[in-house]
Amino acid sequence: MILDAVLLCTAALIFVAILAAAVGHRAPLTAPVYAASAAISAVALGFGVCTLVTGSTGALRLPIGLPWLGANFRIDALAAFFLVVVNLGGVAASVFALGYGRHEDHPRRVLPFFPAFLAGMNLVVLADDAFSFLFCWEFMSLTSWALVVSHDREPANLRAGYIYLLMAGFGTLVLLLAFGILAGPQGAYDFLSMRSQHIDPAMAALVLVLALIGAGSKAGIVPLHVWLPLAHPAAPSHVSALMSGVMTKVAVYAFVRIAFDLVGPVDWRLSMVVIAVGGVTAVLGVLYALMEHDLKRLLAYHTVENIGIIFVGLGLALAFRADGLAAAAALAATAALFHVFNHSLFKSLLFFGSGAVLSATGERDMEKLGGLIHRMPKTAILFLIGAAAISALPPLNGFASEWLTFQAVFLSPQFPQWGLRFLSPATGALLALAAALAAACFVKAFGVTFLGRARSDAAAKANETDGASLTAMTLLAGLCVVAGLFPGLFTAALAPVAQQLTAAQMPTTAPWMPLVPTATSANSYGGVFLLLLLLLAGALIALALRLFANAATRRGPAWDCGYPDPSPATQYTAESFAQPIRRVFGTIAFAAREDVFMPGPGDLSAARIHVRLIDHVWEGLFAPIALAVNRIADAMNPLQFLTIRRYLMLVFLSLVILLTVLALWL
Amino acid sequence: MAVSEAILAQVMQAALLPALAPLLTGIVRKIKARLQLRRGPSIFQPYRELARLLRKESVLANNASWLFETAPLAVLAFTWVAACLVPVFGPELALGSAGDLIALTGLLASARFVLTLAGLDVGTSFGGIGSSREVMIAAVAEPAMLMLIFALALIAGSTHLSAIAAFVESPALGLRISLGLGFVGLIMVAIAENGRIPVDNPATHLELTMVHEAMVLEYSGRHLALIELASSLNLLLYVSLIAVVFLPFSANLAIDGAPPFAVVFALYLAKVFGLAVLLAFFEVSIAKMRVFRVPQFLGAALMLTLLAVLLRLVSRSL
Amino acid sequence: MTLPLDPAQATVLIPAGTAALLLIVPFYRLGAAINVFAALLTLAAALALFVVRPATGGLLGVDDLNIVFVVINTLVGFTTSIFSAGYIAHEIEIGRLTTASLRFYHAMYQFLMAAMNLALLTNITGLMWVSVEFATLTTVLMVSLYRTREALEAAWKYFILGSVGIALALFGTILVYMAAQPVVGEGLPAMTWSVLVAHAAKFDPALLNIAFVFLMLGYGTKAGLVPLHAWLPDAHAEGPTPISAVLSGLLLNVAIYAILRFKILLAANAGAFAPGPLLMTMGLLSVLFAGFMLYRRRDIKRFFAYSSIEHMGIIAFAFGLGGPLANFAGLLHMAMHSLTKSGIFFSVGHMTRIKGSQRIADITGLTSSHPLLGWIFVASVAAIAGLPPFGVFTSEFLVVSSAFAHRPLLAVVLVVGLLVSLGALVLRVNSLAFGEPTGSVEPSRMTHLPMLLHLAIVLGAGIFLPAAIAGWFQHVAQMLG
Amino acid sequence: MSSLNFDTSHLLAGGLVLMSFVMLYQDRLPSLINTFALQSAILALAVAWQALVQHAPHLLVTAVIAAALKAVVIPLVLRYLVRSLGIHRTIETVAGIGPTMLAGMMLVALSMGLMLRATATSDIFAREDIAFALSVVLLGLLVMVTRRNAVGQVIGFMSLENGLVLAGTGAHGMPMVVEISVAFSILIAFIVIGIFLFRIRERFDTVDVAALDRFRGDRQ
Repeated sequence: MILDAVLLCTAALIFVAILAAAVGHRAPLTAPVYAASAAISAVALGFGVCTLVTGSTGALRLPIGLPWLGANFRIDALAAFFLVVVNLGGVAASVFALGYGRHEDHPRRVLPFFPAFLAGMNLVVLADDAFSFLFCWEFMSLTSWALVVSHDREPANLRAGYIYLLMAGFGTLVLLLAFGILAGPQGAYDFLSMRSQHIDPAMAALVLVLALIGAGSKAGIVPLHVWLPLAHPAAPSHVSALMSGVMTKVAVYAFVRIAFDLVGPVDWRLSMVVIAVGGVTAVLGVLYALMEHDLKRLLAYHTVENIGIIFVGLGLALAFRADGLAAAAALAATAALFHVFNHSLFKSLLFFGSGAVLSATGERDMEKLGGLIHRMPKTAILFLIGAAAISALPPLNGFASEWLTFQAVFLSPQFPQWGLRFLSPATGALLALAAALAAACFVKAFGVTFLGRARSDAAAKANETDGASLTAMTLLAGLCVVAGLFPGLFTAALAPVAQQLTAAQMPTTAPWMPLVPTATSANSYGGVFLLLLLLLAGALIALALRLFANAATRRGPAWDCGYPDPSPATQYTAESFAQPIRRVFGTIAFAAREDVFMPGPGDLSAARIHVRLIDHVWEGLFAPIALAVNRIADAMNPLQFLTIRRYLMLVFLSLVILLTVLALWL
Repeated sequence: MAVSEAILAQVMQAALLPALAPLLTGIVRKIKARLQLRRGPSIFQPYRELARLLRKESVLANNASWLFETAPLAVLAFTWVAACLVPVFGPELALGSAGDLIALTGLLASARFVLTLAGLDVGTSFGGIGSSREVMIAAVAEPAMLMLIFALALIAGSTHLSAIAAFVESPALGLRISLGLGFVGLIMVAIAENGRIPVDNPATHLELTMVHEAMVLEYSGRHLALIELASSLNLLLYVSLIAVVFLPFSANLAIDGAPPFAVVFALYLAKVFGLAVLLAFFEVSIAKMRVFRVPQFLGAALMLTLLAVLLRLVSRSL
Repeated sequence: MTLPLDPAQATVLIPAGTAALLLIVPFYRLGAAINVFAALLTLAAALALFVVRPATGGLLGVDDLNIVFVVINTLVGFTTSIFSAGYIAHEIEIGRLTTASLRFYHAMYQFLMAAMNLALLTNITGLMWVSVEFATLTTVLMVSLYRTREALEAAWKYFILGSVGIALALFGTILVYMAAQPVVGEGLPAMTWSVLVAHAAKFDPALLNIAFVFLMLGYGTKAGLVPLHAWLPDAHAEGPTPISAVLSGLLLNVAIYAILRFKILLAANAGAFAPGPLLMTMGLLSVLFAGFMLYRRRDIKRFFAYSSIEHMGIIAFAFGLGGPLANFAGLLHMAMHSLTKSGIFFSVGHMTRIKGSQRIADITGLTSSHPLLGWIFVASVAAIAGLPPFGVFTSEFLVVSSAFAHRPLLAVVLVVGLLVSLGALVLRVNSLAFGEPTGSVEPSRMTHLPMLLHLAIVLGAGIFLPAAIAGWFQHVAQMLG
Repeated sequence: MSSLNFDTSHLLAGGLVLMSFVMLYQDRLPSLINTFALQSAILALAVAWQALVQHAPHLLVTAVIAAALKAVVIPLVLRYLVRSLGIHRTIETVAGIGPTMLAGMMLVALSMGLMLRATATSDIFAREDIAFALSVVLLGLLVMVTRRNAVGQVIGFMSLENGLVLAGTGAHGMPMVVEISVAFSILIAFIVIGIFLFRIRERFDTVDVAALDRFRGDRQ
């Protein structure tokens, strides 16, 4: 019943897409299309929520796709949860685009693909057989690719789209191999029979690795993340929000579906791989982000970090499950999924903010921004909430989910295996490092963009963004706060999912009561308590000031140790803000080198500093592949230009060889 | 302990810590002065300074935003709430369930987040220096702190300060090498987080060396007062954290059941004083290090705490 | 119902008769019209095969294998005739062709149709060989239509290699006869599919093996499998675009179809060796080779010709892999590829005539300058690259997944090949369809209907595959073993 | 009787193979053309003999075609071409005559070894004929790939086709041999016309990379 309704919603989305493509050239459809997408996504969101609450499941087999297989769709707790994530992002993005989309100069390149993209993500979550799954998966990639290359006049975007589509194809083929193993020689492609059949551990391990690679390449785990910071910023900002905040989560869904649902029990050693990959991804992702000064690319890189955190949680869940520690597994899984939800909230929020800045100033480069807190106060405060949330600061939601992840890490002494015992705390340290660096990263992002003095006329003349965009951002910011104050509400909603994945669930408390990781643990975290305390403290302090302090305030020039300089150029830039961290971590991570040119005495030329970073992943992995392909292509090319006699020689030789083989073989 | 007493303890602590914080600063300064063969100001000098600042009018830069104005209040609030989570007077606290050590670290991180933003707000070069160096130091300090928490959690089986305090007071605790390592690590982190020598010098305004002071350079009047109070409260917080976790002697003088409150309080003051002396000795006997050697300093702390964790794991699994 | 001649015969005779007629029609417009009309009639006759399936036996025989390909053949023949009408008119305008050569062209077109339909429909191995040979001759003539040095060069290369291939195929055919003759006796029965398949089990396996080697190389040359592919790219690049569409879309299919026919014989004979490894080797060779060759192509038609080689490789690999799934996938891939690739050649024809150049570098930003054409092109390339929601995705999905279940290593090689060619395709689409438009931006006056039709069918097949067609394919897949 | 039949067909088929070897040996065009004419004549005889033995009168048509077209007409035309197009008389061979002959020997051995074992079951005539035919086909191919000269290659192809006709007639009661040989004759006619039409002088593999730069449009 609900399933049919959701499928109808996706059908409606596709219809909207077709409509936009068909009549787009006659009328400007921006408002209708986005309004329709928002409405439909809202409906689907509602259905997802009530499925999650009622815990009802449904399956459906449409007579399309492969005749003997059909298109199977199924909605269960897991699917419902991701349905919520997808459609929440869909609603927000559509509402935001109601305002933002008006700045689009080629709406016809965006409008048809946006609803189709939404539909694709919905269908991936619902698909219940390998064929429909990959079909929708690749459809999702294709539509998002079209959105990435929507501003096709910039060659950079085309390059981004190129790399993106290649990586997407790679991921799909890898997943295809995984499903090939799961389906077995008889080609039992529907998930039901995949669950029922038991493949031997070695094959299961292979499937898990393939799933990690295939889904991870779309989620952006290091070292398969290279496309992500290129493609996400290239798209229009509301699409960037969807790709970064939602599509990566669909990839996480793919991994969860295969690793927890389809392969069955997996060896604990593999979970170590997942955990390690997650930890490394988290730290490298945030380091990349810190080195960026393009706002949207910074956000995209930062997605990599959060994906790392999520994968650490999932890996821990796998490990606990493999060792039969159900409660701990439930905690880890809930933490990961809760972080999935949270990240989809604040990452979309932040991309919306960057979009608002982009449409107000036409700038993505932070070095040309600054002082926007005065010009765009509302956007600033909303962006600040998002930044604080993503930096895992209490009492916001980012902290809640990271707190849960840490609690899961603290349960690692229960592991019987040495490897896991040592790996988990180390990963915990990596997560802490990532969290601290994330805070640094967003101090930089917010501070350089919104604080200080304007670094360009565009920034100085920026105007507050439109109402629709603000509405969308306010919605997400509000949710960030609510999820931070009442995490119990959401962990309770995630209980059925955890039940489905790990056959256990976190202890559920009343939403306003503190969060308790496991039934046996004495630990607790009550976001709302903290907020009340903070408000109380703030009120008391304010009162004290009112009573005892001199309230007079005078405005004057900045003191700056007595040497104030009017030029905005003397402010700290994004580069220089990251310089200490670059000095500390960059030398290892990026072989960072600073060449300083200091003019000699009496020389009036300007001093220069040139910073060089090397992306080891690109240089070490992808550049060689590209080089190899080109080499081989060059080496083969002459075969196009042989003489007819030589071609005949080929035919003749193959004939003789085959006959000889036969003669010897007979 | 009954709930009522827990609430009482909580309120007392909430009121006492901010009141005592400037005193600790004063004491440390005094001892340092004496060790440097100066007479030094009275130990109540910090109170006078706060009063003076509160009396003065506050000067804001022309382009300072609302964030710059509200930051001091937020910083103090975050620090204060964090301080309330440390059970200085016996393990039971009414607000204990609101947050654990991780929450405490998070609250302090929030305070730092706001302060570093404030440093960037006016758009002066000094604020930038301060903020960027501060986040760099924090980036190394926080993992160390978390590893420490992890070690404690492994020993006490909980990340909860009340539980940890209760456990370390209980006779069940034998001598633990991990605890020793954690102790050193926590001290190093505390030094870094409070901007003490050798990481930072709270008493200097020399451009190249200052970190914390550079961030708050633009503040004056009541705003500066709040920030000063917050930083001294931060110092007291760490000191009492060390006192609670690593100097658990209150249990021994339990006459019948729970020790009388006065005794506990006196004992607490004694611990704090002792640690203040220790800190003063340390600060006068060591020179400030270059900013880019700080990561190595804190890296050592991280290594110590990580080692503590691993040893803990070993000893548990043996 | 009693027709004067049953649909099968009609499918062959209508184009044959039209060819004769067209030779004497002087006006090229009328010729084009007749061409389209005849193609439509043929299509109707082919569709009639669904309704009245004539009894197998005699010279022609209709079964599940060829019925689908006859329909596709006539369909693409029809759409191509529409496309070629507009295309040729333009060639006349710019004076690349004379009316005399056009008369010849149209006649040859119908003659080619007749030959291919006969090759698909005939029940006699010898007759199939004859028709394939005539198809070769006609296409040679059409490739050399422009009389440019390149065209002659390409035609000659095609001619020589094709003739050798034909010769080898004939030798194989004779060997099959010799294998059959002791069992089913002398004369026509020993050359009749229905009889051969029935008695294949008792044939001399050794002879069958040698025969298959010759047939594989002979018809494989026509199918453009590496290393027998040499003629294919140039023939595609230098001939008129409609002929490129027919070559890629239909003639390659006919060649593969011939190989399949004989593979069925081998499958039915227990003693004969499994042709799988041979097919798979040549298939993978083709995929990898074509994939890498794509990167250095500068001529857009040659580019897509290499992509055809790649897809022939995929098809050969699928059939070599065997098993119901892979065979099904192979058949589906044949159908999808011929529709998609001919559609792509239509759009390429539009571009080349708009921009007046076949060089990829001269064509950019189509989606900006010609949105409809550009997006059709993008969609078609997405389809040929095996991306959903198009039918090629279905077949590639089945091929790769079933391959990985049986032969993981080969599947990995195949995946690498697919990725390599995907890279090349996307690279070219980027430069062709996006970016700043250059060159002439005059709207294309030719109709977009054929492309849209093909795209629609491929899309439909990707989303919903009619049970009847699937049933036939599955039945054939069983026969292919 | 049967032994006579067998010996004769054996003799003729062997003659064809011999002629192929002679072709491999030739290094001048006119003599190559003559050899081909001779081979075609022998083929005509062999086909006629088969017609007699198999009581298949329609094979005579094939024999006549072979005799008329390939033994007489085409050689004349080729001579005319060589003269009118002023084609060099000497043939460039890729490898020397010796190695080529050696390769030919191997090919013959291969085809014999293959066929005689493969066709162990079928009747004796077919075995002989098919084995010889295969060697003729392979030798024809060998001529094609070892001669750099267009006419030489064409002749190689035609002798290959002779082998095919031999195989076709050797296969007892094979239908459509006539049709096939007619179709093939058309093909050959095309090739010969092609040489004339396409003005192919010395060789049709002058395709060198430099030339491609000019007109293949695929290198610049």
